[in-house]
Amino acid sequence: MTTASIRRPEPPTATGAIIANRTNSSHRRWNWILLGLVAVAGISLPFILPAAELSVAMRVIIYALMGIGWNLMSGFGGMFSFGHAAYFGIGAYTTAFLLVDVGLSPWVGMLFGVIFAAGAAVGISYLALRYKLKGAYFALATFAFAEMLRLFVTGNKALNGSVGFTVPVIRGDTWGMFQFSAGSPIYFWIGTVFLIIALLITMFFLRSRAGRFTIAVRDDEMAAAAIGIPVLRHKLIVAGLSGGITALAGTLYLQFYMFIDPEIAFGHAASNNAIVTAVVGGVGTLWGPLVGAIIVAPLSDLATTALRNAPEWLSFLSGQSGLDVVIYAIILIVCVLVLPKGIVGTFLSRRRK
Amino acid sequence: MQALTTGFLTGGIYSLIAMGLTLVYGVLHIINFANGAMVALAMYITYAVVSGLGIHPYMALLITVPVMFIIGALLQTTLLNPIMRAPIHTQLLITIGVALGIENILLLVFGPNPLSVRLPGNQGIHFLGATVELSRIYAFIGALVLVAALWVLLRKTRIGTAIRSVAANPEGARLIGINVKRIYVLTFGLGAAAAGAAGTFVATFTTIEPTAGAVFNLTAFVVVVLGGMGNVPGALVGGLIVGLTEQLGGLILPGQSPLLAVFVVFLVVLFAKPQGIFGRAS
Amino acid sequence: AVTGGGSGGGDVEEIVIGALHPLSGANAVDGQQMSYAAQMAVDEVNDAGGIACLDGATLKLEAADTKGEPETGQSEATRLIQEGAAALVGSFQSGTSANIAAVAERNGVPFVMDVSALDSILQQDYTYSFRIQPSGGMMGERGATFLDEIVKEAGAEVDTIGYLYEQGNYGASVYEAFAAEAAELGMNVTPAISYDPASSDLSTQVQQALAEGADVLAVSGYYRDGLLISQAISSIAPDLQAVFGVANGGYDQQQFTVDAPNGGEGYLNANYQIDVTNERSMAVADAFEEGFGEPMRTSAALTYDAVSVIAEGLEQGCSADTVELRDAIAATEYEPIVVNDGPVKFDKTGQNENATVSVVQVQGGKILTVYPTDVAEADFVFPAPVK
Amino acid sequence: MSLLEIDGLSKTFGGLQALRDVSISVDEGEILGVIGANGAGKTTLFNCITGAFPPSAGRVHLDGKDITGARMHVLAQHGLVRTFQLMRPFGTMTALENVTIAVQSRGVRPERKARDEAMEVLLRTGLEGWAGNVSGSLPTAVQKRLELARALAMRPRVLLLDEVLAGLVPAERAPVLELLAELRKNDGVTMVFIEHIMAAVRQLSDRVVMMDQGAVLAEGDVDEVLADPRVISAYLGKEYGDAA
Amino acid sequence: MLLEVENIRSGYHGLEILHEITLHVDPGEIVAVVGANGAGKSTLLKTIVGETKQFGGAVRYQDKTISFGGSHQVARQGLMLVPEHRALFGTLTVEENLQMGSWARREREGFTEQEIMELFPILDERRAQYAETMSGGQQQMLAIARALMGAPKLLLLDEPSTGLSPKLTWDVFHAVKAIRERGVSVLIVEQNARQVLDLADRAYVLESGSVALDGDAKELAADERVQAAYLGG
Ligand SMILES: Nc1ncnc2c1ncn2[C@@H]1O[C@H](COP(=O)(O)OP(=O)(O)OP(=O)(O)O)[C@@H](O)[C@H]1O
Ligand SMILES: Nc1ncnc2c1ncn2[C@@H]1O[C@H](COP(=O)(O)OP(=O)(O)OP(=O)(O)O)[C@@H](O)[C@H]1O
Ligand SMILES: [Mg+2]
Ligand SMILES: [Mg+2]
Repeated sequence: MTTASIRRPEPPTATGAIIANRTNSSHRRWNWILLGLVAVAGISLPFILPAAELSVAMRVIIYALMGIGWNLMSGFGGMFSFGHAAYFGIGAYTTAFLLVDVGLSPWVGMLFGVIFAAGAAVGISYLALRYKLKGAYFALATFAFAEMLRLFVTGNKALNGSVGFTVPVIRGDTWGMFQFSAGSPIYFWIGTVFLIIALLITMFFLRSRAGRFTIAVRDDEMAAAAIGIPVLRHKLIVAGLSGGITALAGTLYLQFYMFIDPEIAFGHAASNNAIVTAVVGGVGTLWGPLVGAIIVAPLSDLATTALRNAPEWLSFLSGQSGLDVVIYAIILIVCVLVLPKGIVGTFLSRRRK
Repeated sequence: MQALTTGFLTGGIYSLIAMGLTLVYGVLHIINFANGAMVALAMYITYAVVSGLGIHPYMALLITVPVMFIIGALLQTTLLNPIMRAPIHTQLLITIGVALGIENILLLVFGPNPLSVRLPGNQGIHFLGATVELSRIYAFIGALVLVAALWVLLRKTRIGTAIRSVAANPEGARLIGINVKRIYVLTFGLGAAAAGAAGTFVATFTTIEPTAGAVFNLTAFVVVVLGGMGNVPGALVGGLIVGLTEQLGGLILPGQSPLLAVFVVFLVVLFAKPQGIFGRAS
Repeated sequence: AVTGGGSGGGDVEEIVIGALHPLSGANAVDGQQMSYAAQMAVDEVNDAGGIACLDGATLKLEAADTKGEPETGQSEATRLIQEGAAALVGSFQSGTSANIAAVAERNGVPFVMDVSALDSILQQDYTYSFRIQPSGGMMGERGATFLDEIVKEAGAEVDTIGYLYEQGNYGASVYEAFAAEAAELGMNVTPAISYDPASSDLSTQVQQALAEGADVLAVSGYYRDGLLISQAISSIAPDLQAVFGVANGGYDQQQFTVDAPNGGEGYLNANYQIDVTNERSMAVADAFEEGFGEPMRTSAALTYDAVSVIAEGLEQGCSADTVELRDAIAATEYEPIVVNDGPVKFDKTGQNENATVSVVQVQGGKILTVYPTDVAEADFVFPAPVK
Repeated sequence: MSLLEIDGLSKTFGGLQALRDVSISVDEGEILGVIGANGAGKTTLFNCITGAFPPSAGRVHLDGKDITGARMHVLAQHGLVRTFQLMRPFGTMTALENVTIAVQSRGVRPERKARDEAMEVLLRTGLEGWAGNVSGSLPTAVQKRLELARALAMRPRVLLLDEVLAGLVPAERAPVLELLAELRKNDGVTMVFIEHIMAAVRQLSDRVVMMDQGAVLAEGDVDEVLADPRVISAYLGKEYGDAA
Repeated sequence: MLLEVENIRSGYHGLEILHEITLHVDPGEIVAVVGANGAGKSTLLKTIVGETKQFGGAVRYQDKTISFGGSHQVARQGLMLVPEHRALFGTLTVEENLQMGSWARREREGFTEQEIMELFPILDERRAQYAETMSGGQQQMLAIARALMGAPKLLLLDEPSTGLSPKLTWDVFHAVKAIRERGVSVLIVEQNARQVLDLADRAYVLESGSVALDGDAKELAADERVQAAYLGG
């Protein structure tokens, strides 16, 4: 018989609480530093990048906004949305309709777009939650709403049916109409501002009481309700925020590409992009969607360019249409297989050790 | 009448395509976005076999089904087994990647021209005041046979019970000696084989393009949810509902896409019975 | 605005033309043909000594894949312009073209559309966009006129036309123009049924369209749905004088005669076509088939024309400066290889005002131009009941 | 007038009748033990009282107010708080955050104040050493106590405890029992607790309700109920009777 | 020796929970493991069957080494774990659950279905019922019965009495005795130290991932340190 004494279970670190607080505040400091970096990059990038790459940089911003939006609802809110195209589309279409048919400035349109999208997100989520849809069922319900919107807009004459909207071209830069000459860095700067706003919203939300409550709800709904947290309300708040931010991406898309149609706006490719961005970067992390966007958005261009300028021994590959998409798909799959928690997610969990 | 008959037969086709999807979801809890692409792949295999060997299209089933089974099994082994514990969106992303990959590899190999497979002796016949093509009736019968086969497999055989055990509780299955990963591989293989059978049947009356399967993706999702995810006979009924709704919806809402009616029905059912028509409340 | 090409002087050695087509995705069949045709046109100019008035400057084609997506079209267009393209051609899908047109406009680079039917692209007061093919509206209108003429010449009688069109903007615009013109000509278009081109069975719609005892069934759609319709028709075996495609994307494809029941025998289609009576056209088509391995589609012929128009503009304006090139193209007259009412000539919106359609018919497994008579290679058969 | 009044409560799941016409009343400051075989409907009773799902029939009154079917979070705000049989921590948060959230949901601001109060609750439940650990990977016993701590942070008037002792070794049970006794004494908290551990039931409860197949089979003084032959045959087993 | 655990170390996500544990089970023995919550009892059982990763040491069953990920293979060798949360096939019927239990049976001798039904008569009555609709106690019976269908040589039970009514607890302990009488060895983890020490031949006391005490079960039950920590109250 061994003779060790009998002890009660002891915590591994008696000073756990203090450590928790310290990491928390060091996290916060890092967030501000990174945000500053984003701002600096946003201002300076147009001076560094060749003009042709600016449209890729724009795509990074648009993807990042969609990813941040999706991540709020699905990563922090725990509601897996497979239909974020709905909010992206509402943002773009509201702006386009108000601009082309009513003559309102896109800034105003953007405001309405954000409001409508937030409203739609709240409404759709309310219906889906009211009827207790969960997991894959919730996902497919949101998917169905996005599809319905797409079909509705496609069949709707007042919204130009399948033709969509083209933003009237104005020569020169006009802040009022949110239009600048092609290749103007101002687009990118505005995008950067949107991005920073979205990141700030996420940061402050996560730090706020409402944000904490939302995370509690995500971790365990029933337990959250048991300590007096109104579950539905917090889910709807985060869904609304998510929809609004995604709508920003819609407006930005419209003003930059100057064209929108039902397939682009409400097609499942838009939903997929939001998910891909967040998953590659790290679901449920503040910086995941941005990092994901930086990887994913240029990926298909990189694949295409790589093939266009293929080295001699691979030149038989160039000009094979579809190959670039295959490469894109392979990179995507490898990314997810190697880092199932996403880039930021993996980084954080490594550091935690 | 025509709408009813067509709706019924189209519904059969939808359930044929949704069968693999529902099986994979039921056991692996993966939303397989690549199901449509796998159907397209099977269509191309059918084409290659029929035009290469000159055999009857339905004989191609002897090749598409096992080949698709192997492809599915390989996909599961290499891509999905490593991330079975990951959250649902991570798995979804893999299947999106697979879908893109398959469709574009088909484009690379077969080129963009639409191809077709002719069913000898295919003709329209009159049936209850409507006209239908034989190939669609065969496809419908194919759907019935497939449902029956899968049902017998899952309900009446030992391996089928093992598959359902894994669906119910993988850990428990492992602890009593079932090789869970192998069951996953088997199931995804079966799902792909079902997509293979669907591809061959559908190939006889539609044009074969890389995206030919993806057009069914939306409807297949709806069918699966209506029938209750993971419920094989449910997929048949779900398919029929969608087929009929689509045809009748086209009559009721001309000018709007008939799919709109389908989605309306979809949401109504989803809200009324969140687990699908046959879903058991758990 | 960024200017492409060189400085506009005569010292240019290589002039870049950007070609934007869907080389992958659902319409890659056409896209790949079109890209090849563009290269052919460029090679021809270069082989003939380049642009003479620019000291034999050669053309260089930069082909890009739009994937059929407007935003890819846009970013690729931007890239091509940034890389110095003096002009753009493209792009097949109307949505993508609309997007490229906006880019071209904002950058002040001429954009010549080969295929893209959407009327509204040129209704934005753009000055840098041009279109070779007839717009959807023009095709619908001509379709009705030609059908009426064929019926009259054949001495047949057509009262009721059932109409099936895909629900997208292309189908709808063609149908509307057709119906308006048909009404003027005293034909009843009823009922008109729109359908989702992604459907997997269209027998219900076909049956509906025939419900009022149509004499002729008119169809505006793409290849896949067109084929489904032909299959439904053959299984229903209605009592029709003819099936008449209006700007139909399927009924003039060689593949259709392989895929359709009974080889699609007798199907008519009013669409833009290669001019088979023109020797130069046929030489180009033959060369194409030899080089590419497939018969040349009209979409590719239109690309060939679009690139040639740009070459012509370079020659006429004697400048690779984009603004001057735009003016030169606007003033150009060019003899196309597609059926046209005279030379290609752009009106002030940029539309080729002489664009027109011709009617083809499947006869003995071949697709033959049958109307108007001056460009026809065979006589039309009417009535032409299909089985 | 009793504080919590349960009147004719019934609940069916599909064909299964999980509660049949259950009537119980609990006085202010009382501790009521609920025992019963597995599947007797004890947890379901809690679920129906706290609004996890609506009862099929019957009423629940708290302090004379009808709270039947009221939502769980509203009830929690009114001081009707429960714990869960299977622990439900907010798994991505630390123990301290778990409790802080509960304090905050009572409206305590600013965060610093809420955290200080949460820390006090952790001290009281002996969890101070675990404060900084992520709750999802805490040992079962610690999670169990955290469950209790979170409920206490709500400053409940009525506390519904679902097997808080299950899974604790005897040495660990004592401090929890002490804590509960003290809660009643100092804070006047009314408690209803489900428990399979008879020693604890004897020690803590003023009164016991025995449930069987959804219905109340016996009710009354602890010793009386535990000696009831029906209770012995349906729940305790004859070995227990022999041993006792 | 049927099972030999030698200096095993294991845990989760790189965090070591078990520190160099050594124990063994001989044929025909009931061995108990008691310990406070979080001591690592469940981790120990999971590590033995290969559900949880070993960081070091070795587990040998019938002289063959068991490694991580091998749980379905060890089950085929007759080493079966009934986990803490039972892991039943909720959407399958009782009968199907039992049928699946014999998946890994092979040629081994063991309980027949009939004998199992005699042991747990309630299961015979509920053959067609879905497992998930059974009450907690019935589920525990089913989980043990399912494992017995696989004709195990060594059965690992993780807290079979947690959450069970006193009556059902007795029933389960009776069943364990009956199982041993058929020559099956049992390694049982329990909170219910009094009863399990009564039942077992030998026992180990686990603390914070290490073996603090071990020896004859009756002697341990008499040890005052054990009494204070596990038998009091
Ligand atoms: N959500 C539900 N859906 C269907 N049946 C349920 C549900 N919740 C509980 N039941 C059933 O109701 C009955 C009572 O369950 P309950 O959880 O209340 O038992 P309990 O007395 O708490 O048992 P235990 O002591 O094992 O925790 C059981 O038969 C259970 O299967
Ligand atoms: N899946 C897991 N991931 C991370 N840590 C875990 C996991 N499972 C258990 N642990 C941790 O390992 C330690 C030992 O847990 P284990 O479940 O083995 O204890 P136990 O002795 O069985 O306790 P109990 O009596 O509560 O069942 C605990 O600190 C627990 O938090
Ligand atoms: Mg309970
Ligand atoms: Mg344990």
